[in-house]
Amino acid sequence: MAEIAIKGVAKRFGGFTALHQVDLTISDQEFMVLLGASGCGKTTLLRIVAGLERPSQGEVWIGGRRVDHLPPRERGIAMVFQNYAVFPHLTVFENIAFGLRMKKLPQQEVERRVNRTAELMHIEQLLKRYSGQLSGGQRQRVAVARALAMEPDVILMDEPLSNLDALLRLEMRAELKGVLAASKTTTIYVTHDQVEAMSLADRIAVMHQGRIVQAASPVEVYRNPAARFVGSFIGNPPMNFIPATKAANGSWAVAGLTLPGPKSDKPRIEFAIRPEDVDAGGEGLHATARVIEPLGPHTLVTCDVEGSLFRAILDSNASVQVGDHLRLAPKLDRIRWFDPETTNAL
Amino acid sequence: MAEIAIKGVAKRFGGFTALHQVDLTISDQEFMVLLGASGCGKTTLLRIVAGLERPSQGEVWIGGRRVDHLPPRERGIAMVFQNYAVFPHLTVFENIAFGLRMKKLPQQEVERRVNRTAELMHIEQLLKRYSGQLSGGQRQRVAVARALAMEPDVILMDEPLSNLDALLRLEMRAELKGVLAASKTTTIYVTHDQVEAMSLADRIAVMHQGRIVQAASPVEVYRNPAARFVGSFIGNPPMNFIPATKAANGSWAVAGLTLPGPKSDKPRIEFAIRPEDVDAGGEGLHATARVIEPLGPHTLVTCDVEGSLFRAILDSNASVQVGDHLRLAPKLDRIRWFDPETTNAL
Amino acid sequence: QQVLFWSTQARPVEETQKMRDEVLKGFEGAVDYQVAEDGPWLTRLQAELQAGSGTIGLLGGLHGDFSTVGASLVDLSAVDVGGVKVNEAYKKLGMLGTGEQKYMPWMQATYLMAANKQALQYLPAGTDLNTITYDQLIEWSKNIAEKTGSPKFGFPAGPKGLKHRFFEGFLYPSYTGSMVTKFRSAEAETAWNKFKELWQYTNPNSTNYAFMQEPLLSGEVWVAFDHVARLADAFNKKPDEFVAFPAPAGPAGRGFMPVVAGVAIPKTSPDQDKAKALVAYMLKPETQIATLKATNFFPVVDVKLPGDMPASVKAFGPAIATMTGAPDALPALLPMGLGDLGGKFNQVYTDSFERIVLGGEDVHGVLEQQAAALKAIIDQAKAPCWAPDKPSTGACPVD
Amino acid sequence: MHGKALPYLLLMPATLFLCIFFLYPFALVAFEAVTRDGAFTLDNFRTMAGSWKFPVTVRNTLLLAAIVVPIQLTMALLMASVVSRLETGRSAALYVFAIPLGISDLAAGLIWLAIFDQSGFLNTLLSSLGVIDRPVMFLGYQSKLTIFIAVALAEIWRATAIMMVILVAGMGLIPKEYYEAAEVFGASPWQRFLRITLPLLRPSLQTAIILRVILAFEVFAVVAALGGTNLPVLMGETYNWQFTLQDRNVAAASALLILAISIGFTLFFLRVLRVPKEARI
Amino acid sequence: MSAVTETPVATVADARKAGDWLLIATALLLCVWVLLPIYLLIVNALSSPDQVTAFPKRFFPSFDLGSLSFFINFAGVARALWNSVLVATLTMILAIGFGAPAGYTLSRFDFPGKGTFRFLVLMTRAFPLPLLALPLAVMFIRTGLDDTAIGLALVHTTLALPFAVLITFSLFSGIPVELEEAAWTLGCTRWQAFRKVTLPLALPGIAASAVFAFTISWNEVFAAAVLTIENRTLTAFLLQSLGESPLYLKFAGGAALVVPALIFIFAVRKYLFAMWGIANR
Ligand SMILES: Nc1ncnc2c1ncn2[C@@H]1O[C@H](COP(=O)(O)OP(=O)(O)OP(=O)(O)O)[C@@H](O)[C@H]1O
Ligand SMILES: Nc1ncnc2c1ncn2[C@@H]1O[C@H](COP(=O)(O)OP(=O)(O)OP(=O)(O)O)[C@@H](O)[C@H]1O
Ligand SMILES: [Mg+2]
Ligand SMILES: [Mg+2]
Repeated sequence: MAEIAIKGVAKRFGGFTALHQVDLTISDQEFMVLLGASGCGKTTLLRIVAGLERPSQGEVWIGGRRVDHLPPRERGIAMVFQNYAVFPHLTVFENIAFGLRMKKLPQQEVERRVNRTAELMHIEQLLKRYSGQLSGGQRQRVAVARALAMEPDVILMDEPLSNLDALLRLEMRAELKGVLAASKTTTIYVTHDQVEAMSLADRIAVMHQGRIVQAASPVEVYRNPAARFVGSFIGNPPMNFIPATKAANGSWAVAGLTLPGPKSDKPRIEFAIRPEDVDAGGEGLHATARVIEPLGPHTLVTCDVEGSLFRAILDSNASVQVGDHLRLAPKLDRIRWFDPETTNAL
Repeated sequence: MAEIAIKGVAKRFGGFTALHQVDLTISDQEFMVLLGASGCGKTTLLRIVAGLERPSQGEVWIGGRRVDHLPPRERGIAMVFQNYAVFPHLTVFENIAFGLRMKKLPQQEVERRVNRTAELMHIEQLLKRYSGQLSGGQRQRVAVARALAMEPDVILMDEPLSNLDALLRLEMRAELKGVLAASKTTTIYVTHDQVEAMSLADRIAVMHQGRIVQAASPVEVYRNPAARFVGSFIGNPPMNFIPATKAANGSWAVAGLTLPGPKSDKPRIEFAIRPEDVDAGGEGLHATARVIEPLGPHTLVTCDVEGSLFRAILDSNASVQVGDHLRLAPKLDRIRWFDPETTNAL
Repeated sequence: QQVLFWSTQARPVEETQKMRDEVLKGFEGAVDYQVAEDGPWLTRLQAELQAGSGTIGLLGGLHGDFSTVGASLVDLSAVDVGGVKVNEAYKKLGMLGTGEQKYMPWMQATYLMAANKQALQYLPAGTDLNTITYDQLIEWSKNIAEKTGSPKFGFPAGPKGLKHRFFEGFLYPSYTGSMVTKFRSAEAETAWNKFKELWQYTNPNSTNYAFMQEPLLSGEVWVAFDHVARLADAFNKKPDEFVAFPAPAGPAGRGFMPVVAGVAIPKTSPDQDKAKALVAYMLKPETQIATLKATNFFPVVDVKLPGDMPASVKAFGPAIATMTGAPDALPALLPMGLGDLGGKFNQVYTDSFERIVLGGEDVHGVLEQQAAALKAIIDQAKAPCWAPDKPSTGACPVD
Repeated sequence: MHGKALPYLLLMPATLFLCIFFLYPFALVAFEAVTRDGAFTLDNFRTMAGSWKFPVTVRNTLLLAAIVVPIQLTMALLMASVVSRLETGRSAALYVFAIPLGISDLAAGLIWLAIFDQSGFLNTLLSSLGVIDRPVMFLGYQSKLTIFIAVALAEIWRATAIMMVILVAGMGLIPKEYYEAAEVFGASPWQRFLRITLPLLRPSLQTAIILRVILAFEVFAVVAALGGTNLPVLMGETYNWQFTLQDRNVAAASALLILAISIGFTLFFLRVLRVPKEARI
Repeated sequence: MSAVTETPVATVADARKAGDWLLIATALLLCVWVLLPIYLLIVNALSSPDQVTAFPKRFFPSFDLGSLSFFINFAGVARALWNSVLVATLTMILAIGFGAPAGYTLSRFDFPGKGTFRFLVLMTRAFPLPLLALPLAVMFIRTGLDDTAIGLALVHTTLALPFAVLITFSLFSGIPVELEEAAWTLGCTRWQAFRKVTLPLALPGIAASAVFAFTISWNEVFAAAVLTIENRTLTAFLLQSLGESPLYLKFAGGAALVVPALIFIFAVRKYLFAMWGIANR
């Protein structure tokens, strides 16, 4: 049982507030991914959970115990640091074995676990090297292996795969998911890779400027962003936003189209759609193609819609030229609406 | 004029050979992306170009001058380090200004450049902080800003955006491309993000175990991998490979299909296709769906084709269930063939 | 151009200061009086001699300090002392066994006993301080130790203490009538055993004492033996509390040894004439009296001491007179003709002390071994005997 | 880059300096050690070793070093840890701990003499506490043990600061992240000290220990002040040979012995505390 | 919140507090250990001669300035003080100037002869200086360096140089090469990179070796006594004659020497911490 509850946690560094009142509960064995812009407070939050930083206020509970004042080693956690923190004076083997030795496991068990996790991370041939003799990605994998070998109740990973190539990353991701599920570990995982987030997460918590804006399942976050920020942040390229003006009650004018929408008193709200949720041709938004980027199977077309930037992912077959005038038809069930003032979904 | 020529460069660390005979020419103002698995030697190659490491053999030329024996500062380069190397005793401002002060630029010019690059990297509000007070992504941006502010002839970037969130990354990427093009800088850029590679690169050099396997335009590398490794490494998910047996001269049997292919004496070669280059339905490879992963607009279906793993990216509309039997029709013009022994393209 | 007076004497800061302010002020040319410990003193001198040029104008030191560098000293026999009569015995010592006046006697001192008046009540019956013997001293110390509960005899056995002179010039002559020849005689063994006996009633802190005036003042020690200059402070500070008296007598007599300090001019002296003038100045009666006041070293020339002397001088004068004039007086001379082996000669006595008294080794055995060392030194130096040993032809024998 | 020449160029000033001001005079002295009256001989060493004090001297010196240095190391580490952990008053504490640096061995000997002397502060304190009724002689020749303890205390007091400052500077350079990682992986403060601080501090430890050990073989002034001749040490004997006995040859031999012992220990610590090249930060 | 969960939180908070108290208590204890003897020295220095040798003693000074003023009024004290400061400062500059490049070289380069150099440097410190004084003095007299501040500083530098080399070596070893490399790619020469990046980070170490150099020179007596006559340093001036002086003067002299050194350490103490908290990230 290692449920994590973060209750009203805030963190100030001098005058700067890195976290405002964060509340988040991660159920036992859940895989929670933290997403957010650079500098939004992800690492800070992890460090607070780990006990490396004291919250300025609020409480942290792990497995039903209040742990605010416990030192990290008594919290039953392991952590992968954003900058690895691989011990320079120890070999890879000893780095991975570090936590196990602290637990005073028998040598045999230590070796077994080290070998297993090293294999998992594809660093079994590096066990005798020192950190100075490793490449960035190799160092990162050592950091991950070190945390996995602990088989902790809770594992905190801060961008653990950021320095790996796509292929390895894909593999590691699958392995991680498998291992963590098998060992019933509760996980908080920071990543900036949305594919990774989507494919790993049970839930995604989106952070913005020290606040958690939405915490929900990947599909929910993707499809139903709770706030404009979530939509703009998640999805690559992100959601498109176009101002909409009231046409009638529950009906809004958007870039030459009139679309059914929420009932609201406001004269102007925001229309939002994901780039892949438009089709070229037919009844659609009036757009002028500005930049065409082939992305393999698809083509990313950046257009100008009523003076705002609008990105559409079109099938590569649709041969679009820069300067072309396009009609981009939104899929109706994928349209979202936001309040421009509160920036919340309507 | 800052053409970079790497001629027969090799690097050994004790008994370990990190680079074997690398030859690569990067034309003036070209944006070259280095791609390769973790530990394949990318950083080592950059460090040799920068002059931080001496090649065990071979020559490095920059702008028509042989520079092997020149110290880094006489090579007209700037570099972004994989783990940032932001000076801990200087503020962000002074970090960015560091190189400019070395050049003895007037204070006004220093401020102008620092402010400009800081803005570009969205760190203008952090100028007074020390590196210890920055988040990982912020530190990384300082490292990039520091190199950009130098306006060097050649810039070497080692995974400069790896710790940034997708949105910022997208933005930075665009800004980088713009700035570097405007300043006519020759760039070598290491990344593990293929989208980044594709969208930034004039040419991509794919490295594998200390060798350059292919150096060509992004589309070429994607569409026409010169070796099996390139196909398997590039593309996310990567290319699929299925053994093909000779059916007739120039015609090969692949998982129940007979396809036209190269003329070869070999009895068995390899059929390869990218996941997005198959369509569900019709005349196709016999496959059984094993894992279904929704990826927003598309669905990644991992199947079993004749006992090998096969990934297909299908339209989300095609509603596939685990265990379904599928026919996956390859787009004929996208099929590639590899020699299983040399692993080179046929 | 002032004359640099490089000296091992009058090192305690107050004395140094007095030397400068009171003794040397009167010299026509300026004098820079600098003191140094023996190590730096000698090192500096040797360096100047080796380099062949120097800044030291005049050297001040004990007899022993000069013995190493005798060859590099200017002959002072021609110095015009202006009719002052200098002690002839000391002048002879100053020739260091050569025909030249290597150093000129400058001042003299000796060792005395001092006692806190509180100690007098424990004096064994029938003991006169002026004729005290070693046995009486032992008994007295024993009395004090037993009555007060702590040993209160003091002896400067610290690293900077002058203990070797006590054995050479006091203990040995008093018991054996000899310093060298009877080094391992039965009488010598008796002497050491007596001393061991005395040591039982000696303040154990003695091995840390360089000079006795402080333990006397602090009351740690009630009865002490030391160099007069190193007792003076006690008398000057508390004139009414202490008495001074002669060194004790043994079966062979009342052995005592003078200490002679001299001045010499190294061959590298930058201005020898001026230095010689300073030598003459040092021997002037007024200077000698000023020196006595400053350092508690007595004149080496015939002078009449005025009445305004410090308490220490007033106390020491009669005691010294009593000692030297005693019927059983047995003066011992400073070692002569040893050259640079003087240090090793002293070490023989100190080592014997440390081994026998501190280390508790067998007296006979130690003396056998040390005698061999002593013989080696004497033989190497080919030094003939000096008082109280009878003159010898060739190296002084160690029986 | 000046390539291979650069390191030599950088070492040039120090090397030249040491050659002129150390190596040249040293060679002259060393020559004296192995000659007598111009002829090569080992007599000087024999004379030195033959002196009855010699075994005691060597024993005392080694024993003193063996007891003082480990205690100092421990205390220096303790001080450095305290200093690096303190949040308020850190610089005041550092200053206080560093104070003995400014105190010469002569002065340190004096200070401790004032404490241990028969009329010293320790006796006053003990008697006012009623532990003793008359002053105890701590430094008498019979109480070699208390002399030894007093000398050891004085040495510890005086020379711990040297190690402490080196270690403090070294600790300041250990990145915090390693402590955090160790903490997360279950290391208690003590284990962090053992497994992170100590190994990462190795270069500084090496320096501190070597310098301290070398200096420990040269103790003299403090010993002389507190123990007189009751605790003869090598350096004191060297002095004795040189200045009291005026035998420069034997003194030189004795100095060479100190050098040899120091070199032996130095090599030992260089080996034991070596940081493999690849394991450096 | 239930009482059940409240308790452990409280105990842990207590434990932490206890840890803090332990830290503070340790710090205080160590401070007392260092300061008490100095305090006693000051008590003695400020007491009248009688009180210095009295038993039982008082633990508070009587503020009798007699002994101290004896020194202060010594002719030439001011000049000797100036000489001391001059020599110590020169020593500091020379030791760091020669030592730091050597320390840097040892930490950054691998080259043949490295071991030999390190060894030579250590040897310097392991050989008793008093024996070297004679050849040095001869050399100085011949070259005219005799009795000059710079001459003495040169000798003191031989004493301080090993410290400077070894301390800077261990400190430079703790600074990641990568930071320097970054500086090179930003247009620095090796020297500039050293000055702008490594040096500021190594400042505590440099400060440490500067303190050593200073105090070594400040407290050195023997060479000072042999090599200076007109230009005596305070130490030679005072300590030379302290050996046979009465205790109360010894203490006063000791205090007169200690105080300037304390002021110096106080002045540089902040450099010992210069980069703390910034460098350790
Ligand atoms: N000092 C060294 N000693 C031994 N091997 C080394 C050393 N430095 C690097 N290597 C090895 O050389 C290979 C190439 O390293 P390099 O840092 O160039 O990899 P990379 O391509 O940058 O990898 P990554 O993407 O993980 O950063 C790696 O396998 C690494 O382990
Ligand atoms: N010691 C500090 N002093 C002041 N500000 C700090 C300090 N540490 C972090 N911050 C600020 O707090 C904010 C949150 O930092 P944090 O490291 O949690 O970001 P992050 O979400 O992990 O970002 P990234 O993805 O770039 O690593 C940042 O804006 C950072 O600048
Ligand atoms: Mg972070
Ligand atoms: Mg790399």
